[in-house]
Amino acid sequence: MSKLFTVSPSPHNYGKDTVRSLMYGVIIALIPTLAISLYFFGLGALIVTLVSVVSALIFEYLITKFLLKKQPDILDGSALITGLLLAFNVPSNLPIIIIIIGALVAIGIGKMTFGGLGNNPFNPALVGRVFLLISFPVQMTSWPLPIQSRMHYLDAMTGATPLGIVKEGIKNGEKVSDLMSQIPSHMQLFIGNMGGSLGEVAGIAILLGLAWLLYKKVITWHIPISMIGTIVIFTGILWLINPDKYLDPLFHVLTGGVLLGAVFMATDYVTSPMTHKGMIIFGIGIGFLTVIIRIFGAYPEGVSFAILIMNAFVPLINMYVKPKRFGEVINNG
Amino acid sequence: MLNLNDLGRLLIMAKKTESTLKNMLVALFVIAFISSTTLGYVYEFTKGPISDARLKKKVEAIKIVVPEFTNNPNLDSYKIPSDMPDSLECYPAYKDSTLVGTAIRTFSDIGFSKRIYLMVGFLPNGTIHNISVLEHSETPGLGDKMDKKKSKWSEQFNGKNPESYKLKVTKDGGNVDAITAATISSRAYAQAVDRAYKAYMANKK
Amino acid sequence: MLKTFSKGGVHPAENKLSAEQSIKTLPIPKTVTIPISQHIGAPATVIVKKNDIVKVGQIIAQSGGFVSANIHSSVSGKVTKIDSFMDSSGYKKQAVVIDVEGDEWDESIVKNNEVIRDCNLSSEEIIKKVGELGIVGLGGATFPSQVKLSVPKGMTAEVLIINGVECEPYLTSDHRLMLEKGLEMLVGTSILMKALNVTKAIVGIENNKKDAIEHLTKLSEKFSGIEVQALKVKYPQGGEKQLIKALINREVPSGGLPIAVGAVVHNVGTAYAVYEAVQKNKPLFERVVSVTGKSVKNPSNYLTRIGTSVSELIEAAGGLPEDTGKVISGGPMMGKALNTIDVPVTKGTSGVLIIPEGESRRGKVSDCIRCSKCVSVCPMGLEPFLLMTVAEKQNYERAEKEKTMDCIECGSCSYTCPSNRPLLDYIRLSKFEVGKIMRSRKS
Amino acid sequence: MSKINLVTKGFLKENAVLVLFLGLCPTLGTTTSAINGLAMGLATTFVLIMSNTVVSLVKSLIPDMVRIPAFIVIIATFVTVVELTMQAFVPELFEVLGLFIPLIVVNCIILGRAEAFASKNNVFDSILDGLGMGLGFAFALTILGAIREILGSGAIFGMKFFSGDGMLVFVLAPGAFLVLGYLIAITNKINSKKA
Amino acid sequence: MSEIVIYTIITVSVIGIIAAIILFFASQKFKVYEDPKIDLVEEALPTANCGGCGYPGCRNFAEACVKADDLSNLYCPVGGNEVMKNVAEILGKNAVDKEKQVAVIRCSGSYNVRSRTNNYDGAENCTIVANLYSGDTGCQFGCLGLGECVDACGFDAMYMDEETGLPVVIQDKCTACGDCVRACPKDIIELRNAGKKDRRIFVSCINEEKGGIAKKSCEVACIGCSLCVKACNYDAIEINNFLAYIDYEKCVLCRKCVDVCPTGSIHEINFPARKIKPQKKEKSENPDLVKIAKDKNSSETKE
Repeated sequence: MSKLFTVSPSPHNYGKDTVRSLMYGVIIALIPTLAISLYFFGLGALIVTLVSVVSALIFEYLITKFLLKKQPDILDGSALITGLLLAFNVPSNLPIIIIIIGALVAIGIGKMTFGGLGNNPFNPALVGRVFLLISFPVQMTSWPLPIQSRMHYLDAMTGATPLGIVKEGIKNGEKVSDLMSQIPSHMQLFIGNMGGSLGEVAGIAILLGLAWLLYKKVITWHIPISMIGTIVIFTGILWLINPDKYLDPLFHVLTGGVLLGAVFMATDYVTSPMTHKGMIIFGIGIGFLTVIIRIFGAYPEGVSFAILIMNAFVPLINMYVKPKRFGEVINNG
Repeated sequence: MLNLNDLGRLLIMAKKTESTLKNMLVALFVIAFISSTTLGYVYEFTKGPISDARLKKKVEAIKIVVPEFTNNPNLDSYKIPSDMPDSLECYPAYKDSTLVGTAIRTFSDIGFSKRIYLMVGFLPNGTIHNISVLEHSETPGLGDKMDKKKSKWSEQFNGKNPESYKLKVTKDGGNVDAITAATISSRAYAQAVDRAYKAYMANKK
Repeated sequence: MLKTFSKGGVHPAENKLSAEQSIKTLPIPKTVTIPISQHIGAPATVIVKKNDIVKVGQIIAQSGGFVSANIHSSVSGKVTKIDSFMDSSGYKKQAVVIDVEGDEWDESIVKNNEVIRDCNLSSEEIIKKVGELGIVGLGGATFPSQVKLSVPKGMTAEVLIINGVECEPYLTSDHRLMLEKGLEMLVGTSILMKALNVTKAIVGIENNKKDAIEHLTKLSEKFSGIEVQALKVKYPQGGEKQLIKALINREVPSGGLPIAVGAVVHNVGTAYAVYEAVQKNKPLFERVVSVTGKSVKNPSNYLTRIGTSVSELIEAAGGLPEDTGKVISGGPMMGKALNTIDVPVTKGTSGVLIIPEGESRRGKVSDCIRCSKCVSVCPMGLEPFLLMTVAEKQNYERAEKEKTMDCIECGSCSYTCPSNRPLLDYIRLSKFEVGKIMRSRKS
Repeated sequence: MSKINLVTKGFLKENAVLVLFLGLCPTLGTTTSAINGLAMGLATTFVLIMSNTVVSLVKSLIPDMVRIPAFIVIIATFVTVVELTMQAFVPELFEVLGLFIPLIVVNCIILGRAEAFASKNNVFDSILDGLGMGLGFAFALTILGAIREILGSGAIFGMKFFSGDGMLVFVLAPGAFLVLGYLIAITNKINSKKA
Repeated sequence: MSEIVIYTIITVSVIGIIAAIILFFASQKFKVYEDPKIDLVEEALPTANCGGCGYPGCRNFAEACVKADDLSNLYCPVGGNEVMKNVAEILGKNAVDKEKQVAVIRCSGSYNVRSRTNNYDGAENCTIVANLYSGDTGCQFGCLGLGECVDACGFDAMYMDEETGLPVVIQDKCTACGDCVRACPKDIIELRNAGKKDRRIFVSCINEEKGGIAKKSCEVACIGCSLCVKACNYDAIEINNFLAYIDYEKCVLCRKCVDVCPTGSIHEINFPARKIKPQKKEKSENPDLVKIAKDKNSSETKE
């Protein structure tokens, strides 16, 4: 026989999804958000995004090659996503050195320490973000004003986020209805005209991304819906009890990165549960923790912490929440 | 009570002592006895230096916050009531029997973590002379800037008279510039100073 | 909304290239090699000797146990060798080689094409005949049919399900059979109903075979109790458990047989074979095989004698293409890759698929990114990623606890994995090892 | 085992913190700066040497059943001595470490060495062992403290070399865990290369 | 002496006495008897927990040793006779001396003597391949070369030879625990007596096919010609299913069978080089064999 056949166990038919195609699906979904942040924050957004993405790629390459001693594949898209998400989670006037530290922590500590793509228990971008938030609280909590600061980078005018304003006000005993006059309307919030991190401002862009991800079947609806649903229900109950002290649910959803977290961060494959039931538990947990942190905690927003905390529970969820086995004997008594 | 012969035999014996009731009692008793004796004597020995060190620290704090004095403020100290159940300690400073200032140990509970203790020095007319932080556990890098060693932030109080200088952070409508990103700590600091001022003025004869 | 099973499943490109090709009869080869183990269960015992002259349909190997089947000669001629030969399993196994001389059929076989509808035999007689004539499940699993028809004590069959799903891509042999031998197939179905003592039968067909659905629906009007049901196209609908779930919405319990929920499933090919056996006395010595593949010149369906070399089938379909990378016996999802094409067609060979070089290799394996796609496509509600990990770590107790034995080896997980992980390879390993452990526990 | 080996093994091969993971509470709690780490390490070293000496001296006198209470009493005595002395003569340091000094009593390193080494070996070896393990502990704590100080406050042994703030996280507890984790990883790497 | 000192002494001493009393009674009450010999035996064992003895771990083996009246059925292959002697001494029982064994690989079908018939493209695991088909060469008995035995070895005593694609046993490290034997899905590896001066002779093939077919798929296969049986004066060689097997209990290492084997499938290990080369040259054509004969002192033996 001149030519040898290939032999392998079945199946002999392979799907078209690859790690790369899934990752680039996410990147495409991030484009509207990037565009809107560039519109509102201009120069700063551009610098922050570029620095973050480039340094994430460089660190990924260096660490894979020289520390893990594997063949680096920096274009598989995962480092690109981490870089983008990190940029989306910081204010647009962050000094370059801090962004680079953030990217190093995200890739180095958040991802590579655990063995690279697929092995990290925590969302790398969020690890970077929370690290920066604790390390550089001053720089990380001064938010440039949208539109006005478009042409400025480090010298931008800053202000507080809507959630920060409200939290401060409530602490001083002011009524929510009075505070609402100081902050943008819901519509403004929806299109992203508010102070905040690059990617967390524009609800509409993130929803576009969500639609794309669902259409392309990159993610399923379970995590975003259960997480946002929990926030709406929980804050809704509080709001109905005392509208003077608590914000309305829609406001909660549109601010403080809830949408960004629900669509892009919590749904990260590696750090979310494997079963649909588990995903729903995960989403509910994040929603619940977010509201707890926002209302009772020290920080005005709590999505990052909530996601990281629930990330830690993922192995436990995977252990105990199993898909319904086919033909499982169910005893109805 | 203790049989010296037994002890001697125990010491010489190379073999491991067996776990009989008598052996256990003797061994544990001897060790406890020697330990406690040692400790008792070390305690006696260090008692003096320890109280000296504590006093020295307090006096040093007082020295910082009031003008030069000649008396021993610790001996002249008295307590005044505050708006909280805990009273404040006052250390009057005299220079040649003239009152040059009073140091008040004050506190605040609204800080980021735990109670903050300050030593505030008032001149007889109520003007703040100087303030030093006695104890705090605020976040390093943020709230701990209230400490003189960390930043010059607290110097803004020096020479101000709270009669005209509102002891509240600017956000709450006062005159105190808060530490960046540490409004809560600044607020607590201002509250503690305010508490001392009010108690001092109320108890001024 | 068409019916389908509820959990998991994938939808690979259908590629039914030979769907329009009517069944042709492959010329009888010069020599055939008939393996004596063409079914699940004990191999048969050879009862012919070297230099014996045999006729078409003559029994050459006797069933070797309860779960076993008789083997009949597919040609007439002289037995030249009884030795081990490579079969599609990749191992050498005992087989009978017969040199063809003419085409002389056993006298008992009715050779005409007339359709006989009525059957006067009792249930026991039918089952006996099915067993004697070596009928096995033709869907691929080759489970001896008489075993399936003998309902265990304490259980009753309520419904017969005829599997016309053919959910594997490329394969079209069942499709063509339903179109061309629909009537015979339905008669076979009614015989099976009689054997099982049931009054209801459902023929499940996926919706990509609209002509077959139409044709059979029309024919089934003449039969009482037979219903044709169109199903949504989704792999692996042809799996027994999935088909039962899709058609009558019952779940076969884990580790149980379909009869536990009152269902018996037979393939359309089997129904046709049963018809031929019962009404025409014809043993199972030939079957329809699809020869297909993107680079094959004439993808077609051949009525082939058992024991014909696969190479002859390929030759008839236009020869082995230049860029052949892989030759598969069966469909692309569950079929077996062959390491040589000099292996005989057996009762379980539903198709020969030739995959070009470019598509034959798996992609580079990378780390699991925990995307959970394997979990969501698993029709059995298992967690393939976990089963692979525990198999790699040789933690077979855990694998058993995670129900590795429930796996139906449909390959949906490996198909869908974006990291190209050999999930099914390792699950199969764990099934093998867990099976060993379970057997040792029993004894 | 050679005498030198007894002392050096505490640094890398059997480092209490980085290899055996003992005494993590003071390790994480006190190492906000290099000097604090060093002081805590030296205090522990002192207690370790003394308790090893005494335990080794009295090892054959103590019945098995009461050995743990006996060891604890011995250790507690030395810790209290250290505590009182520090309070009397270096009150500044005591202010920082005060909370952790009593914890030395239940530091597993000390009881662990008493149980695993001193109660089975002669006095001289026990002293060397105490010295080695103690210095290794001090070494680990100093390194940890130094890294946290450099990254967290831009200073080393209190000397600032970088104006402005460092990365706060390193001064806080999470930073302690992070740095400790990486130090453990590096130690493992070095040890596995040697082996 | 101040009051504080006295109080300290009294309280601490009383606590000490009370503790001693409580501990004494507790120790009387909750004493659990475990044979101290188990610990002693366990200490004497190599504690590799390899399972070579047939017990799940060294502790279980130690327990079994203590319980057993007779040690003849218990053997720690890793520790060998020496360890068993120590164990026997601890327990005051008699140990049975067993010959040292070593794993040998009964396949020498390297790449150059065994032609490929297909390309395998699947998971790199011998058992998976064995369940799929007979391997990527014509010999359905031979080594699959994916190194499951090497992975199973807990003593680093095996490695895969890149050139031949076959596993190699490092004799000095091999403890004959049998993990590789259990791991091999093709049953190629066998534990054999190490032999005098570590010299061994064995048939390095397990192909049970007829001579012609075997020879076709692998140049160094045993073809069942029975020349060796005739050559052997000690009835040590048997042929079943066209395959010769040398009984290591009967073999006296005379090397006659090696000389007559036409395919070179009988291997000799650790023998000194021959003075006179065998007349028929092709007998020792196998390059592996020549190499082995040359480095007689080498501890790594290709088998």
